[in-house]
Amino acid sequence: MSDESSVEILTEWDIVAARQLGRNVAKELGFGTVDQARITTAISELARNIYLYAGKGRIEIQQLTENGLKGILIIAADSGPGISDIRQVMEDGFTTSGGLGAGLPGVKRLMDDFKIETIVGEGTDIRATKWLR
Amino acid sequence: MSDESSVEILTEWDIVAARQLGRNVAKELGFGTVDQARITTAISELARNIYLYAGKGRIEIQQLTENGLKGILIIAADSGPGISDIRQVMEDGFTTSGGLGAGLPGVKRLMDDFKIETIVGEGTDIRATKWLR
Amino acid sequence: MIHEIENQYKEILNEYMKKQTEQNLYVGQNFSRQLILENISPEEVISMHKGAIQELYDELPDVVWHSFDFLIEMMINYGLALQERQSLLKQQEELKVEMDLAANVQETLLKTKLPLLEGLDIGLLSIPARKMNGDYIYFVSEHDGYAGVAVADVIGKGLPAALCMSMIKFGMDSLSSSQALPKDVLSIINRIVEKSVDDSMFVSMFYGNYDAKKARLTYGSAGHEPAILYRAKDNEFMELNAKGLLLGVSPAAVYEEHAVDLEKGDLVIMMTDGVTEGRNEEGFIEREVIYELIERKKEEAAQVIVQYVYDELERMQNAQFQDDFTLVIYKKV
Amino acid sequence: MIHEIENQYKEILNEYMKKQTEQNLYVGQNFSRQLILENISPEEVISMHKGAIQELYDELPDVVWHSFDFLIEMMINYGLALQERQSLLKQQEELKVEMDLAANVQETLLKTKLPLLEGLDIGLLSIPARKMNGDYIYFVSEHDGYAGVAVADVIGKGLPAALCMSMIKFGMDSLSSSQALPKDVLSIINRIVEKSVDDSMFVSMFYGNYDAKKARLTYGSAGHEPAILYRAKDNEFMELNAKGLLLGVSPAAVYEEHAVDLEKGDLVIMMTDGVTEGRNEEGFIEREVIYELIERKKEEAAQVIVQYVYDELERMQNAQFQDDFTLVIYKKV
Ligand SMILES: [Mn+2]
Ligand SMILES: [Mn+2]
Ligand SMILES: [Mn+2]
Ligand SMILES: [Mn+2]
Repeated sequence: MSDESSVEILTEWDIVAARQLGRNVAKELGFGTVDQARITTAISELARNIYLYAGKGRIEIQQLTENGLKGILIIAADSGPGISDIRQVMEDGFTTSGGLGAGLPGVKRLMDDFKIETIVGEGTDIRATKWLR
Repeated sequence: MSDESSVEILTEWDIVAARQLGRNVAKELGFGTVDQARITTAISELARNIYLYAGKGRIEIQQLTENGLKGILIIAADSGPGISDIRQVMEDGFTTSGGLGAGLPGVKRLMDDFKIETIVGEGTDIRATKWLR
Repeated sequence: MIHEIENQYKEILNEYMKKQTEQNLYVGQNFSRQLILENISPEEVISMHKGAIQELYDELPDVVWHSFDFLIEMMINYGLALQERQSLLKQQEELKVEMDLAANVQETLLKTKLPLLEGLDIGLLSIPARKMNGDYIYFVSEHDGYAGVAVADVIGKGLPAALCMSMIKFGMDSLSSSQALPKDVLSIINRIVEKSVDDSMFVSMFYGNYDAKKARLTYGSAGHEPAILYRAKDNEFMELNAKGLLLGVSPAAVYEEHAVDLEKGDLVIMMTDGVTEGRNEEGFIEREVIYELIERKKEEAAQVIVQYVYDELERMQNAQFQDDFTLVIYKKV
Repeated sequence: MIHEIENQYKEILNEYMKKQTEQNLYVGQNFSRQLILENISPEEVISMHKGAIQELYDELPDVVWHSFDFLIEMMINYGLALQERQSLLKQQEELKVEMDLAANVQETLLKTKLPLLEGLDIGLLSIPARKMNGDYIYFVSEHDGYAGVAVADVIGKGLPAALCMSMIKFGMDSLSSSQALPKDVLSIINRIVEKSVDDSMFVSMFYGNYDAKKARLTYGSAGHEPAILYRAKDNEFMELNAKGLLLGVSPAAVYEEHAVDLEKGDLVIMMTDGVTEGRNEEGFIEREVIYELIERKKEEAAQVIVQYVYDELERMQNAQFQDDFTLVIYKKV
């Protein structure tokens, strides 16, 4: 079962809209304040990446139910330039020391599952899940 | 010019007494809340080291005035076993990962100046200063 | 500077206190990033926070201020841990520079010259999984119609492997005869490795010697991935097995030696286990998959085949090679 | 688990709220250490804090709770930075293991055998400043009454230097004559280094050849720290200079060669700049200081002198050697 909603990312204001959507869903699902803030931060990072590097894209939030567990799924999809060196962007210190924020390793840490598919010249699709414990 | 006072470290209660002495002097000198807490933490670490590794020793707190600057000097002296590998105890992660607390690198970071003299079998003398800005 | 940051903090907090919107939280969180970059520690954040709240709501009861003081004390150790992160990042950066330089030295040090032989087309590729390559190809040739090739894999990775390899290189250098027999080459290198390297390090090696006049490859193996022979005439693949212990296990190890005569279009495929032990999401990539890849390109130049096999295996594994990849193809033309 | 921690936090906080003593802060700060060890992030601390205050003082106005919510949001990025520290510490740990193994391989790889010569007492010590040694001593001897010794210093440290050294070792191995002349040895190694290593890496080397029958040391230097001769008869120290470019600078470099005849009690002191360029709090340690140290122990065995010089210099520098330290003493007995 999944319930879905999404936000197009075109301007910086859309980052805030995506955050708001994610926080609402997280709250509704019963996540506590800290987890709400973490989920929102992850969404913020992903939306910012789209805004900064792909120009436009979409953040989708889904409610998950699996084996009696509830969770939230963030999908960040764009048709931007893609990432040529995944190993590098997933490396600690690569993005943070450059001041770009938590970066993708940060998103991975904030959530429980993290998957990335990217093709250079075609775009990037990132899926991150957090389960309610 | 220097003003001095000291606490013998024999039991864990003496650690608290040394902290209190340091906090009073720091407050009196005009250090803010955060710096008071840092100075106190440094004293705490040094006193704990004495308590844990040397058995007994002394924490001395001095008020400093130098070139119009005011500061606080912590002296931690013991006649314990000394440190055989200074390089190792000053290494990041060596003490923290072992859960022993901030350790000597922590004290060095909390203060402005840090000096250590140690002779195996004779004891250790550590001096750490923080200046009021 | 600190004063300016405090003012900014107060302003951002004040906006949030007036209206608890997502927008105001977003601004706050972006600001927290800047604070981290400026090395503002968490205890300083709490202290700024307390100061700002005091200015905005000075009527709050004392318990609120005490509670913040307690938090400041709690955060001191967190601040220290963060400073440790800074110094660890710096160390990591320095080490990266050193590793790059070392990889560079290794490359120059271990470079080998492709032999030019009548009737033989050679393709090769060696790609490390990490910074330093633990696989090694070395050619021994003297323009006398013979060419030796060693394909080696050090068990273990990184620096220790790199050091071990430089030893093999100089060992091979000292042989300096392209007509040396595989079983002798393997014995000599075995004794060098056994003598010089501690017990935890082993090396697997395939050694082949090609005689251009006879179009004959004589080969031996020290516990190495078997080479593959592709017979163009029969359109068939077969393994070239030869018994022998890994180098460095025992100084008395002896090595088998076999020979095959090559015919036009035949391929000898030499490699390390990084080629055959790739995995995709479903598990190990079958040996047959590699045969199929080679067959598709068998008419092409040896270097084209080698590159094609690498590209396809890389695609199958999502560019995540777990081990160093080394592939050498001899094509009889 | 988290629940238990929350309860403990509440209790400790409650004590502090009742009475703001140093004792209660001490307990709180010790507890914060435990929190870090349990990977409790700062945002979780703020959240626990808020929860505890809410239970203790539920009558506080809403601004207080909003203020904590804002702090939680501010701390998320701090929490991430802390998690990064954890993974950096793990990486550092792994790397240390690798470095130890590499240092081990290097040691086995580069080991050299002390020559036994009539009338010559040899002492030596080589201590790296970091994990890997960038200095190198190598003896060439064949029990024929001659012994060559190379003392080398790779400009640069760590792995790249270690790799470069293994090259020198195998270069020296290939010479394999203990009667080779210093100027020839230096020329040959110079060409190897020049050919194999990139332009940023240079090596300084002293090469001495001792002829036991004549008690004569023939020596040359490739931009290396001059050796020192101590004349027992005159109780005097003098430098043994010989011109020559660093190894690896130019393939055409030529090297001077000189000779001295040793008499009973004479010392030849060969070393790297790590011995002479030590610094204490007042600046560089003067060359004369080293002469004095040697003189004090001149009657002792060569190894005793070497160890004494090291111990004294270590003491003067507070055990903080900036460079690798290598010292070899030949004593005519
Ligand atoms: Mn390997
Ligand atoms: Mn392998
Ligand atoms: Mn050096
Ligand atoms: Mn040096």
